[in-house]
Amino acid sequence: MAEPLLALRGVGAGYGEAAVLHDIALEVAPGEAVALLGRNGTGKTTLLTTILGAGPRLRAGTIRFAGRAIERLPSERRAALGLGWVPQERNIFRSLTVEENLTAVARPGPWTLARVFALFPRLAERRRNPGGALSGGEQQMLAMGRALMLNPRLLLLDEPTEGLAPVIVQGLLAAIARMVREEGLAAILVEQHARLALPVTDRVVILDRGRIVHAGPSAALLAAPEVAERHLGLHHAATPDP
Amino acid sequence: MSALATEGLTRDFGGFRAVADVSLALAEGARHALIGPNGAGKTTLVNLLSGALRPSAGRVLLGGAEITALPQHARVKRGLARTFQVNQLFPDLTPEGAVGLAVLERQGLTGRWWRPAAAHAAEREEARALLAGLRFSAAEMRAPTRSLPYGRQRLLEIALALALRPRVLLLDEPAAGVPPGESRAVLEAVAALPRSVTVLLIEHDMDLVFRFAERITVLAQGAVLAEGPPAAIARDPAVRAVYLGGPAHG
Amino acid sequence: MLTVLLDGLAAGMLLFVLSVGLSVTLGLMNFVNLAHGAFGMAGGYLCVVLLNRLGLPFLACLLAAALCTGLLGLALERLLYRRLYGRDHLEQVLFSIGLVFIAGAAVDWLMGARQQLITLPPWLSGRVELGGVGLGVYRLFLIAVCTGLLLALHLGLVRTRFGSRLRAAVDDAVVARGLGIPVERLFAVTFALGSGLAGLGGALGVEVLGLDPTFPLKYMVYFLIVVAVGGANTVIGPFLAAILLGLVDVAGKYYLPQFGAFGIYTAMVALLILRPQGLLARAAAR
Amino acid sequence: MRPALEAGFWLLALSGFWLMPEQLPLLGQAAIAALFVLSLDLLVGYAGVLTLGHAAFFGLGAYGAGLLAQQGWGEPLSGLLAAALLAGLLGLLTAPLVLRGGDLPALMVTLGLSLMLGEAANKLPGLTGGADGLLGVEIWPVLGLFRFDLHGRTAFLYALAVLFLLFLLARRITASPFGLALRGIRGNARRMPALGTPVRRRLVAAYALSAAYAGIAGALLAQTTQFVSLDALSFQRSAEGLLMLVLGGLGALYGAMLGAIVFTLAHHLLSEMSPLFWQFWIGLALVGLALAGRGGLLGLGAALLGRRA
Amino acid sequence: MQARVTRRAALGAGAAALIAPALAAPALAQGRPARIGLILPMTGPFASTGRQVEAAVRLYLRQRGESFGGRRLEILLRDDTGTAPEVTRRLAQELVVRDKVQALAGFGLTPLAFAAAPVATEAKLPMVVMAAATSAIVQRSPFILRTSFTLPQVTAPIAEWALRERVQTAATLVADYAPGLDAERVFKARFTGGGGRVPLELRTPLRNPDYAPFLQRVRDAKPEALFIFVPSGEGAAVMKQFAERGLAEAGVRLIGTGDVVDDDLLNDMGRPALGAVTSHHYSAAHDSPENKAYVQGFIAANPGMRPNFMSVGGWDGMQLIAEALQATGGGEGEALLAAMKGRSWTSPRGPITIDAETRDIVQDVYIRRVEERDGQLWNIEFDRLPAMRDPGT
Repeated sequence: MAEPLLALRGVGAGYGEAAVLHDIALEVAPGEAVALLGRNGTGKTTLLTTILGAGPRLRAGTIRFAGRAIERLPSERRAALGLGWVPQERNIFRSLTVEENLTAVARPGPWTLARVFALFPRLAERRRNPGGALSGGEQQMLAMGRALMLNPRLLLLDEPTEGLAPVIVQGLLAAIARMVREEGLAAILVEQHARLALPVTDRVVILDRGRIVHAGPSAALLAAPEVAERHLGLHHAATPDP
Repeated sequence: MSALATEGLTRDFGGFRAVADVSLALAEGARHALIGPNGAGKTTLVNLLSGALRPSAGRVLLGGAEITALPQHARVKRGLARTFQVNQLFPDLTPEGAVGLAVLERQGLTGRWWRPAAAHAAEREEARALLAGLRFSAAEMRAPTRSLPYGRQRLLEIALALALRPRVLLLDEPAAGVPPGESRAVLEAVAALPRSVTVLLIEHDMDLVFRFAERITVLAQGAVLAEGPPAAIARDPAVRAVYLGGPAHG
Repeated sequence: MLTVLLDGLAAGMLLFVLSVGLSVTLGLMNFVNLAHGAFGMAGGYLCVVLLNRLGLPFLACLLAAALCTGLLGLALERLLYRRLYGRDHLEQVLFSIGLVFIAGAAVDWLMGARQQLITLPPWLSGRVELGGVGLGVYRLFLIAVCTGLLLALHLGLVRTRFGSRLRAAVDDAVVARGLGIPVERLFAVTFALGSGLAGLGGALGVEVLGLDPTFPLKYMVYFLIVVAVGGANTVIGPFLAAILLGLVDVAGKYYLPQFGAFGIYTAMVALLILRPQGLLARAAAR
Repeated sequence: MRPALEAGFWLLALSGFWLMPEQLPLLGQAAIAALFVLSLDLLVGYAGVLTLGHAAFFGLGAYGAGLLAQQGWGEPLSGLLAAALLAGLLGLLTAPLVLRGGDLPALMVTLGLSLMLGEAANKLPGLTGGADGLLGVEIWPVLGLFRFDLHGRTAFLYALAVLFLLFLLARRITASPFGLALRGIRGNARRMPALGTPVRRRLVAAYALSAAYAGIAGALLAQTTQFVSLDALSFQRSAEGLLMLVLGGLGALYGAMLGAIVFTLAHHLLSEMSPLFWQFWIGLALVGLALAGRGGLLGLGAALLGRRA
Repeated sequence: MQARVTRRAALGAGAAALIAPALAAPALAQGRPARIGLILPMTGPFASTGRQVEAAVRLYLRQRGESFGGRRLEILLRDDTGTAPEVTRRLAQELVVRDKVQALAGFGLTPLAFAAAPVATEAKLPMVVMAAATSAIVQRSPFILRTSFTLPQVTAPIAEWALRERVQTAATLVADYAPGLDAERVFKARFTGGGGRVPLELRTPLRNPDYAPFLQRVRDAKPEALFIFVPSGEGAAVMKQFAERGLAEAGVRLIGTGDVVDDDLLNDMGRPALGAVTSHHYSAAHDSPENKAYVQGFIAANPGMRPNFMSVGGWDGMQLIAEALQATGGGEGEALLAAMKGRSWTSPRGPITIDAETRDIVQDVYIRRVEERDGQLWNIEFDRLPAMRDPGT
């Protein structure tokens, strides 16, 4: 394999004085989908926003993307290099219409307004509505579509299925899988639900208390539920502090 | 009689129901944990209990007496204290000064404007003793809060609440953001809380929850999903679904 | 009656053009720029110089005043303002008041302390009778120009990609940046636009508001009222506030001259107590 | 080291009486400005409440003391007391309006209230003399002994003594549990209610206290110049006070006084050297200081000392 | 450019002031420079008043030499910003105590003069008011003399002129402060006393005025004439609104004191000002050799400025001080004051006298109309009321 699309080495990050991530090493190859799992509060969102440079403070380590060091770039420059972000809270621009939400961030590339509308017909129906007036599911679709309009090389998806009805979840995951397989997009998918994430990803990384505690092929983890249970389950033997 | 109870507590933000009809009851001296996925309404619930937010419907009772309409500071005076998920400290004060302030406040002295705070020796001594009990060194007690490592600041967050000698204590993710090397002291402090204090622990860290709590309430989408002893919660299929997605394996 | 209404409208419109830039600065970058009036003053003096000394046509002077102050705003933003983003509000006050002092002294040194006057072209002076009501031509011109500007601003904000990117940045700057919107550059351009508008307002206002080196301090309170009452980061809010201010001011002077400026101040305090976040503030989302 | 510095500060201030006997009117007004900024510091620096209308209290104190003297009671100390009570009462009454919203509403409401008061004074020429100012203010000798003289000796010593006493009181108050609670509120307003502090009540008290201080400063000005004009209530005075406070450094009593003194002296010196363009140099200094951003002169001084040490 | 010159001059004066005491023989008044503390608003909203007075003072010294009665005149210029009476008072105190001046001069606005008056009394120094125009000023101290004018003095003539012109109704519009109220009171008393009627009295705020609504009310009231007093600098705004509202077409005549048609700004006011009839003590167009020389010298020294009624206050104030010094051979204090009282001379404005009793100025007041001459606007005098006193009190 050639140089990975994204490479993190020894990354530590946090907010102000608080440390959240410790010594993270992570690589994502072009066209690869990685599931990022872990219980609540273990730093999954922080890891995504650290890659993007949107909020957390990098305390240590380097981040390379598309062949260049990006850890010192402002987040809009990183986005411009090909990072597409679906934030956890969706963060739809409330005072923009659906269509404006999409066009405001658009960059040239295969993903156009027409294609996004074709992917999410519901958005086309509501194209003139303000973003603040959408239902949760519609907001999630819009957040997806908005990230695609950046024509990214790597999608950062932060719990895109959160709070959605099961039918929609299935449709959304199918769409993600299709994009990764057919468009050659890479993706990092943050999920609380391993069962949903594993089937649509190639590899899986599990975080616990800011550290990577497991990394391997998704299929293997799917086949070994006790490993998932150990890292993600509600109750397990307490690991002593290092 | 419950030390802390809610009846049908509900809070709406615009059209969004963040907390939906939550009824809780904490017995005197309880070790109770509140867990739930992101966005389940945990923080809103804490704010409703402490008085930072007013409920849209429902009641809050402290030791059997209704406190729903009381402002935050009046609830504290009745024995309800809290810590914050994100540190709410005084960056320019020393730990000794900050805890001293809390002690003075508990005794209703912060309206006094003549005798210097430093001359209130008993209160100062109490603050020092409390900090010493949390293994603060003398130097740390007198350094500006902003200069302390995060783990110490997290401890101070708890110390401020303890200085109020609460009957009920709401601990909002006490170990959040603490680097591994510093977390032990925080966990010890939580474990060492006197039995006379009723504790509601809001936490992500399952280790801590299962080690500490005698009862657990699981919140999902603003409503109570399950409540019971830890073992039952760990087995509860609905809870597992929330945490792992889909029906549990096996 | 109609005349009073029209006068109030014209005064309010002018105030709007002068202060709308400030509301963007405050709303988008959370920057308290008390020196905003200095850009209005710069525009006014530019207009006077071009008109009186070089004899350019009035409209050309207006345009030049707007363009030059816009460029001045851009330069100052890149050189100085940028360094104070995210700082304490009081430091920003210190900085921008300092700028006001410098600007006042510099203008005094270049142009002297006296009132500057311009002579309007004949087609803008005098009055017209409409249905028995006499209306000043220049006030009508002011209303027309400012209405045009309001529409342009509103459409620019609503219809253009620049506008939607700007609104996105105001809605949520962190996410906007994370999605590749260059918020800083956007702001620099917006700052320049706001300064240019203030310059235009200053040029338009020479005839009505007067012009001397104390201009920025003299009208600072009015700008602040417009922004505070109108609420930051919309166009319509400050517009309504400015019109309200203009109408209350003019009507107060016409009908109750013995109460002076009392009406305005009372209205402002009452409005702020009832709606601390401004006229059109949404219910707090967070 | 600290007590020595403090003693040095006050001795230096007092020695102005002998070192600059011809500049006493200036030094007296610097002392009054220092008291005004001290009052602002109690509110802005300690309690964290922003205001753009503090001149309302200054002016009320000035007019109160001035009117008292004009009506025939020229005893200065009781004049100060009356001014303090009057201004403090106004502070108590208006505090609930000011403490409703956030920073910007507070700024604008205080500004609006002070403008209203100024307009009221302007529109009541029968009482205040309107735009011409209050004439016929005759102040009796201080303690029945010291006449206000042309050289400004009495005025300087009187203003300095009042400043010193009120500084001591302010220091006492800021070191008290009440003062500690104010610092707590400014340091973290979210935490204070969780400690059981009735934040509003504390802030109202701080507001009234600060108002009373400003009233005394105004009364001092009225008594030492034996004249009161609308300028005492002006927006410029509020803004200039805030400027001096930020210049000196917030939340430190010496910073407040230092800012007032440095600004007053620099203003005087520059305007004497360049009566037309002194504003330029003041502006330049302010911009430079803001860009340096070290928390005012006090912070800048500490940073310089720190680098050397 | 010009500003740079005056600044350098001011710095020079300051430097001289620092060196001078070392050279002086303390016992001998003779030969020691006579210092004049000149307190004026040089910045802020009333800066143009200060600039005019200062320019005239400097012109006087340049044209008439600097030594009088064996003493060199030294000017110490101070800026009181025009808005802060306590600063004026402090500056006066300092000039007396530290700089040991022989006279105080300047004073742009009434409250500022009021605030400084006790200093003059206590220091027993002449205080020459060169600009402020409220009647009551000279009564605040027995040491105050005035070389400007009083509003009642220049207001009464226009009321009488209006009556002669058979104007029967006149509205008044004045700025809401002491000089404005003076003007309103005197105009109304004279005009109604002569059989006229004042149907509408308006007062405009001193700060941030917008004259449109007021003039609209005048138009709705339809008087035959409108009497206006506003501070110089505001005149243009009134004129423009007067024209824009079409008051002239509605049959309203604009009359007032000369403040509204300030000579320095008149040219920029343009056509709206044409035909305005005002009464005042000075016009730059006054036809006399003294004035021709004065105007010429003034414009030459201050390009871009034209001397106005404020400037002659400064010029004559210097004349008063210089003559008194000459007469007393460099005298000081009460002797100097005594020499000032009752003095008469021919000023650029015409013959004037400083009344020995009231210490106020007695001067001719002219009725003028704005006309165009050689492409410029001037206040052309067409009637004169000789030796007017302040009638206000």
